Amino acid sequence: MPPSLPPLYPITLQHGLLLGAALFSVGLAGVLAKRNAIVILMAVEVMLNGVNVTFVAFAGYLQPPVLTGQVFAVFVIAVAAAEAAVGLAIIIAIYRLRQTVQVDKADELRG
Amino acid sequence: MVASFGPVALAVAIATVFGLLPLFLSGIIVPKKPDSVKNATYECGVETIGPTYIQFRTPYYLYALLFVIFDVEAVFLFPWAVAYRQLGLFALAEVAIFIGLLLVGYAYAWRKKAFEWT
Amino acid sequence: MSFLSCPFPALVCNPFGLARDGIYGLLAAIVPEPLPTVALTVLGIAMLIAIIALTVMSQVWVERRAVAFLQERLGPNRVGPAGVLQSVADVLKLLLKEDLIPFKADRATFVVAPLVVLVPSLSVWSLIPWGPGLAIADVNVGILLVLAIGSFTTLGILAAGWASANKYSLLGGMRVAAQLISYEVPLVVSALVPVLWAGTASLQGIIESQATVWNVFVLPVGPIAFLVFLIAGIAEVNRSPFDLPEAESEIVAGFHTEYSGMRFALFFLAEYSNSLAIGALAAVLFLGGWQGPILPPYVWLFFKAYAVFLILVWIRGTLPRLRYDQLMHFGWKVALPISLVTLGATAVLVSAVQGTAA
Amino acid sequence: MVIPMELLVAGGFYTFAAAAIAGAISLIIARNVFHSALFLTLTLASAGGVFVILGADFLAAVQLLIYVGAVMILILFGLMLTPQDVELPNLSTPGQAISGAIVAAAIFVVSAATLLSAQWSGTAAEPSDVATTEQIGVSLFTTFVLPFEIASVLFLVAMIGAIVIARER
Repeated sequence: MPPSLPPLYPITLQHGLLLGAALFSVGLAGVLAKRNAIVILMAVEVMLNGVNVTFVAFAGYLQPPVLTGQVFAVFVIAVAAAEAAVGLAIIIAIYRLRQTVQVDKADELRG
Repeated sequence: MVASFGPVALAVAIATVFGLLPLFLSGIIVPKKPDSVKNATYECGVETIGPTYIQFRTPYYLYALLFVIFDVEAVFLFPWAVAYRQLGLFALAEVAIFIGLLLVGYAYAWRKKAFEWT
Repeated sequence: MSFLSCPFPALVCNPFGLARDGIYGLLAAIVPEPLPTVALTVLGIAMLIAIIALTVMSQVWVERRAVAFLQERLGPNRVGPAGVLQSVADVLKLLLKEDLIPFKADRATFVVAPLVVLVPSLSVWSLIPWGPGLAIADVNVGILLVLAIGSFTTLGILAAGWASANKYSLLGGMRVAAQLISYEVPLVVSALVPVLWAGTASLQGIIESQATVWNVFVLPVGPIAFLVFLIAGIAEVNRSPFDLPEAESEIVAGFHTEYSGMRFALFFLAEYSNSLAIGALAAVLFLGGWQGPILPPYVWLFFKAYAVFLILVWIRGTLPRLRYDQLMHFGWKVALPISLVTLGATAVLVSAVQGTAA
Repeated sequence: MVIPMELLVAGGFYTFAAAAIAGAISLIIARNVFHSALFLTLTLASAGGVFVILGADFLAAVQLLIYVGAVMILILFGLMLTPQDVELPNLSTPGQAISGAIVAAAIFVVSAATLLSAQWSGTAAEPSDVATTEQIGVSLFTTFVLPFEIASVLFLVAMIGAIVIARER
């Protein structure tokens, strides 16, 4: 069956999944195109949000309703918080050594 | 869901309008006479010395880091608190382990003087 | 429900509910759903915001007079009888004052930041229940959403400090942010105590769970949780003795040094609205919300919220400002452990008193 | 004319979805790192709005509380601690930026085509509309006990690790 856009409303599962895919792709573009490590971290957060939207969409439309997707999303958010904490700590440590957070200048990790 | 959350979104929209309205109103009536002295950065009347965006010290980051971890922990406790009566003492033990592990990190942060402002 | 004990005619006890039903009936006859509901919600929110704005003007006057009384000064007493019109004069003055944006400032962020602080401080009021079935929004994760909306304030303040391109503003913004996050954990954890006791996160549910005993009187955990909540709440709204971020003796006026005119007024409005909201939240979580004898429910809630605000004023007039290291020390090493222990004790208490599944 | 409830729901969804994507794209385009962070806030908050429409009330509040209230603060603090690069242009070389955009666009096209052409059996026409907090609590402490406890170990490791890495020696 050829792909066809869902009708404008009501909001269906496909709408949620499309949004998730779009956020994931935009975040990916950010990860690939930026060189400031903190902005790359932000773009990763956008990607994780795309994944979360997908999880939540599946949880919302599943019949009979199961909330596993939402529980997963809670874990994703929690792990993302821990990831941001450690990631920024590493970035700050690199900055202290190199006075820069541009990834293409900080690729030599020999102290 | 939308029926109960919708009013909150409406409130955000109306509060934004309420904030913009006086700005717009005063934008019409207030005098606009900018000059280089008046619109200079105010630091006790002395011109700014050096770059404004100074580097902050690491203790600020350590507070933010500990806050994020404890905030996530508190958020995990909300579903537990709501469902506690269904879950019973087994869940209390699970939460005790959960918080206990975090308290190990808390004790470590305390010992490493992450809470000290020096 | 104690609402039923209101001995006056329904017009006094529940005017907002009656007006709502009346207007809804009128609109529903003319236009189809969901238009009447939407129109009514918009009307309710606009009225609520107007009431809050007027209350803030009264708060400013009350605070200045009360602190002056505590410190044996006169306070504002020139504009109107006993200075009651002082706030009106202040608003007019701010409305007419030139709105400066420093040349070095980041214009877009500078302009947006006051709104990021103001909008959440007004929006949280849509979740506060004023009586049985009388809230703009009754959300089943109410308390969580209130705290979530409140957390935008930190961002707005940090953005204001950064956009001003002023070292004092930046430092003030960072100090506020560090202070707010340090006290947010005790605040959230002590707010969990009523949630655990009620078994729901809905604000109405929490109020209804206090029909017989207010949470603050649930011994031994109630008073401790209330005290931690109140202290963390004072720190969250940057009031003395936790007003380090704008300690004029140290860093000029903190994050809003560069703000003038109406933009400054928005920060000011947000600060007082937040102070009252902390009072309303304390009332909902610990002081029985809108419940009380004889008087109508909305009067009770307003009275309790204002009473808590007066306690904040009293504290401000009495205590000296803390040092920054003392402030952080207290938040992390005292308030946080106490709130966690209180929560654990509450869980045991709930099992013992109300019984659990296993 | 009758305005059905679904139209309001759809309007909300499209508003939040457009805001989320616009924020994400602006995050990449913005020259100033601080502006990027503010655009990220817009994306995260709008995603919270989408969660509400998709029937995840608890998760929407968590999204605002943890992402906007905590992770964003952490990121801004990170920016304040690395001030030299705030105003520097941080887009990669044109070649790398364009190829990155092409890769991302290709991934979007492929995944969109897949999810649009797939037959999603066993799904409802409308998102569920029930309170989720209690159910999440029950499944978190029965089915997902092990991940829950492992999460606390992860937090412990993250906390200790980040303190060790970030502390000035």
